[in-house]
Amino acid sequence: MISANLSAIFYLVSGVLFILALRGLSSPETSRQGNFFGILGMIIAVTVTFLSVGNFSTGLIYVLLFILIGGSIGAFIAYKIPMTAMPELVAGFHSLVGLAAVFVAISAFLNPEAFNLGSQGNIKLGSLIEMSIGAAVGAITFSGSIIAFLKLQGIMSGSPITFRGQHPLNAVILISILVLIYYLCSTQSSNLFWILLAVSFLIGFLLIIPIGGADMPVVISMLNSYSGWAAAGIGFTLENTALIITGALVGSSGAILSYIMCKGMNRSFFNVILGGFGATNETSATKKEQRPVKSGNADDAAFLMKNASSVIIVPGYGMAVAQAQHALREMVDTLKKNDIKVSYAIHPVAGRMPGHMNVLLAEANVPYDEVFELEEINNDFANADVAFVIGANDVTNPVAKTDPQSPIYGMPVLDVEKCKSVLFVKRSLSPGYAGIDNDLFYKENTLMLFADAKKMTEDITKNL
Amino acid sequence: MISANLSAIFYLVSGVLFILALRGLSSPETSRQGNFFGILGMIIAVTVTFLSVGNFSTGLIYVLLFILIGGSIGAFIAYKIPMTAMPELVAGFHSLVGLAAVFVAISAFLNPEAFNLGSQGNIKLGSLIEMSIGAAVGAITFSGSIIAFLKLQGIMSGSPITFRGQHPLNAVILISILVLIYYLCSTQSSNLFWILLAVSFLIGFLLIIPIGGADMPVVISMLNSYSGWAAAGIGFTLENTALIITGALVGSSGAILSYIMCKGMNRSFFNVILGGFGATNETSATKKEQRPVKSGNADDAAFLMKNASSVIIVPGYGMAVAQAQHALREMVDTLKKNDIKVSYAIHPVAGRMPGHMNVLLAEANVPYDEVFELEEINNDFANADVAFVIGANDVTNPVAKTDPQSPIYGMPVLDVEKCKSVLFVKRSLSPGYAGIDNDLFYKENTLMLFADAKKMTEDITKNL
Amino acid sequence: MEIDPLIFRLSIFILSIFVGYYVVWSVTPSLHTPLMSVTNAISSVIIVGAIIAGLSGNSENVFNTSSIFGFVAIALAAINIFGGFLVTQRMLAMYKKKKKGK
Amino acid sequence: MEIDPLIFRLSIFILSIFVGYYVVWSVTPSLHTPLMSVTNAISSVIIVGAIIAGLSGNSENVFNTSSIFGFVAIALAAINIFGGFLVTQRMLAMYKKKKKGK
Ligand SMILES: NC(=O)c1ccc[n+]([C@@H]2O[C@H](COP(=O)([O-])OP(=O)(O)OC[C@H]3O[C@@H](n4cnc5c(N)ncnc54)[C@H](OP(=O)(O)O)[C@@H]3O)[C@@H](O)[C@H]2O)c1
Ligand SMILES: NC(=O)c1ccc[n+]([C@@H]2O[C@H](COP(=O)([O-])OP(=O)(O)OC[C@H]3O[C@@H](n4cnc5c(N)ncnc54)[C@H](OP(=O)(O)O)[C@@H]3O)[C@@H](O)[C@H]2O)c1
Repeated sequence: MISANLSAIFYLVSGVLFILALRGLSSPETSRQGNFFGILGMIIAVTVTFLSVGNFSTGLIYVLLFILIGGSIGAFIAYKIPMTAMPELVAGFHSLVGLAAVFVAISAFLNPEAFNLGSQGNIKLGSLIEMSIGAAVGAITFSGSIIAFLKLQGIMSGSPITFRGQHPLNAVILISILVLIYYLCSTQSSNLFWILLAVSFLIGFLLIIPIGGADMPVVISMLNSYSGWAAAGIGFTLENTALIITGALVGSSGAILSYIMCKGMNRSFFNVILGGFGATNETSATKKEQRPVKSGNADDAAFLMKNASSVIIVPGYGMAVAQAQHALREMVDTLKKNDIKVSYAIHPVAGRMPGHMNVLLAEANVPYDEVFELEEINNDFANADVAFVIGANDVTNPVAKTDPQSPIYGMPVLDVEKCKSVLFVKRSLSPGYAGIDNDLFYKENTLMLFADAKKMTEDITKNL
Repeated sequence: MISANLSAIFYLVSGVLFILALRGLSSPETSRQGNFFGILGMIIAVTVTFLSVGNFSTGLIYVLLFILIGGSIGAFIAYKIPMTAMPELVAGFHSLVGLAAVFVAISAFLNPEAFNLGSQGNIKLGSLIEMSIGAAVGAITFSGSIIAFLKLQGIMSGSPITFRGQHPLNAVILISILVLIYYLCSTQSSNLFWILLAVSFLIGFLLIIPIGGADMPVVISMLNSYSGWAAAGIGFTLENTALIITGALVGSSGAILSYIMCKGMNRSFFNVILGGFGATNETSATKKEQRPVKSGNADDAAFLMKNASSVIIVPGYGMAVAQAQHALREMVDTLKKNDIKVSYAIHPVAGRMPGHMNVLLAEANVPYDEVFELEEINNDFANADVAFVIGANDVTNPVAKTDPQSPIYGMPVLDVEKCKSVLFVKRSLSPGYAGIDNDLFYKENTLMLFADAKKMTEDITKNL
Repeated sequence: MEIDPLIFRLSIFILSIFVGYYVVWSVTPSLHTPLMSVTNAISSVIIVGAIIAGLSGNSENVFNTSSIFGFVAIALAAINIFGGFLVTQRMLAMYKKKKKGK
Repeated sequence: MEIDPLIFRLSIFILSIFVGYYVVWSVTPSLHTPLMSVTNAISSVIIVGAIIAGLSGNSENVFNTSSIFGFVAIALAAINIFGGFLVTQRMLAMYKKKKKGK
């Protein structure tokens, strides 16, 4: 058993290592080293905990056993999961963090002596407050993430589930949670503790069902942030520096990512959270007029690109759906062999989660120095010959620049229309995530390539 | 008298306010608010200290009196000082922080009871270590800053003072400081304490004299960093969060600024600190051949600029010496009236301290959105008609790009030679800070304007 | 004159939020997906609480209600830790620079 | 099981270094001179130590060797505080955007 001082120092070290883990992500070169620091920090935290409890009874074997079981499941999932399923994976993992926080809070509540928090029915007030907040936030994170996971997996319909009086109901439940925490802390009653947990699970569920499937990424980041604050709350209870630091890091990270997404979509955070988005817009999507479009086939596309000197690829959510990233990479290789300059333009909210397109392109071995952010490349469209828009839609929609009535007005978009010609690979004229029509489809210099993204890309490569 | 807990919270608040003060400097718009936060943080820290000591004897009156005296002197200096004297001012102020740290350490050593550090001759070991480190670093900061101040003011010659065995002597003294601290902590002898202070003053002096006057900015930042670590050391002694946070902030700030400067000059930190720079290079400066130069007068310069459509101004140390910023601004106003596009290009180490040129231009009311950093503007020289280089030299020297032998090889420089014509305002052909000749003076498209920068600029304005 | 450790923890928490703010904003947008998975992994450091709970039984009685919750929490957190770090590793391994030879 | 406050202070110190690192790198280069003067001002928060020293005397005997050093330190730090903040203020007041009217 090591002293409290020594373990405090080691927890500090592991907190600092977690900071370095995130810091590593500031560039792809340092990112692997960063991940290594994260792993090291975790090993230190776990080892120190063993040493500071110092009770090497048979319990230890079970602890190791459960780590092994969990670890194998985790490792198995990590190796099997396809890159396109990242959003679901993250949601699923979040639910586990939430549940783990709940379980730790339950253990601490049932056996406060083990955690130095007083005795049962007589837990230190401060600890009880922190504990119940941690448990409630953890429970919300759990049930919310489960819904997000089901919606993203397609097991549950992505359309928002709304009913009358929804928001007042939620408000009442949220207030009742605060009241429960208050009474729990004054009575130390374990019944109230269980009720608190049940109600928290319920509200997590109710809060997320009205939010449309496509808004799930914002929800996931928000839940990520919650799970961070829950961890920090438990960290205060356990008086553990590593948990406090990590909780604050994760809390900020989730908050910043949801902020970035909301800004990228030009919507307010409350607009997302109050839900209903995606339902209301279906009307506007159906009332679209029948305007003439120019559509072409793989041959036309190949011809246009062969004669171009520079091509900019604009991938979007459809590329992820069709898993077209490898086919795309092959097409680009062929283009490059013909001395055509190719670059990729990534919109901050292309796809369904931050950095979604980057991961997929990286998976297909696209070097990251050919991939550019919106601000870096937006001026180059004017000088490029062909914009190859593959499965993207909203992120190119010029209505964001022109129509103040449009729901995406003010969102920055990629200026693909400035290219000499624009190729759109998608299966139909149907709108994207935001549910609004795209004027570009009907433009002079646009050629629609109606097909599955992967199939079309492969066909083009054959024709090049 | 307020409780230790409450004052700890307030010290935390004031530490956070200091963070926000520096954060405000991330853009000119938020900077004034930041400075306000800083002032607020200081007021909170001072007030809380009064309340937590709670001894409102006659001592209080004297404390206020001395704050008033010091404050008036400080305010007077702040209002009178010309902007061109900033480097000296900062050096002077640093010396005061260092001395204040020394005095606080002395008080704590003489009267440890007042600080809760044990009793005289029987000071807690940890506190004594922190205290003696704080005192030594403070003393070094003091005497070092004094030398820096004298060199910058010109009261002391700027040329490096070197003698044989200098580095070994310094090394011996530094080691003896460590030995002194060790014995001081084991014997608690006050004689050793005084000797430690004396030796620290001495080494501060000896460390700085071999460094050339022009290297003083790096030295100042380094001393800034030291003063931060000294403050943090005292903060540990006094168990004061505000001091610890501030010390760390100031320590990082100074270290980063010296790093930026060294990188901007493409020299290693050790190369600067070991000194002698500026002495060794005088030989290379004298051996320059007599090559023909084209020199002109104000009339020629005015003619060239009148016929230009875009002019880029490159200010340097000479502008500061000549106090030419206001005259320059007037010239630019006249140019702009003639529909000539004018921008300013600021090299990271132009002048003698980081941001030196920016402050001077701001003083002359140049809007900061006309002022560009090296990376932002370096590509524009190729499209500009005239580069007006006023008192700058090294920062334009193309030898940094071409000659691996040159002491400034690898330092990024402004590509003024890509302009159609280059005007150099300086008094002679003599080299700048780095002591090396500038090939640009002898180029086809260069016109030298030999005069004091202010006078020449005024003459040009008259001729426009 | 002793300061309550809670205040120190609060200081640590607040400073960590600052660090988190800066460190996350400095993450390059193309690595936002790995950021999500790695924060997932590190937030599972909550496993330290689960281990304390799991080890709270004594030699005769390893399983009590509290320690059972602890063991389940250990397994859940371990899924996340291994899953999170490994999937991040897998993603990061894919980010490559253009090969010089080409 | 009490943790030594020194360790908390160490944590605060280390986290503050991280914050300092990020906050200073995010300072725009054109404000580096004000940065130098404002760090100067805030590092004079060492005045809190000087005040404690200055107030250490009792009513009959305000001046003892220790408190005299305290008073001088107060004056020195005050020069810096007022001088540093005011000169920063003065500099910052000069940074202006192009007037819209022009
Ligand atoms: N990245 C984020 O973090 C994030 C988070 C939340 C929300 N969002 C939102 O998501 C949207 C992203 O924009 P986006 O341009 O990437 O996508 P999008 O606007 O949703 O459009 C995707 C397009 O891909 C097409 N598509 C679907 N499956 C395809 C397949 N198998 N083959 C070919 N095409 C296929 C669809 O058209 P067809 O049905 O006609 O094929 C659809 O129009 C934005 O509105 C953004 O606000 C993003
Ligand atoms: N900014 C920083 O933080 C910093 C810190 C440390 C070192 N440095 C160093 O300082 C140098 C800065 O480069 P720089 O180009 O700004 O300056 P510089 O290379 O030192 O050249 C300044 C030039 O100004 C001329 N000059 C002096 N007084 C003048 C007057 N009254 N009127 C007209 N011209 C006058 C001098 O030539 P005449 O004598 O012929 O007139 C001299 O060549 C770099 O080498 C850099 O490494 C900068």
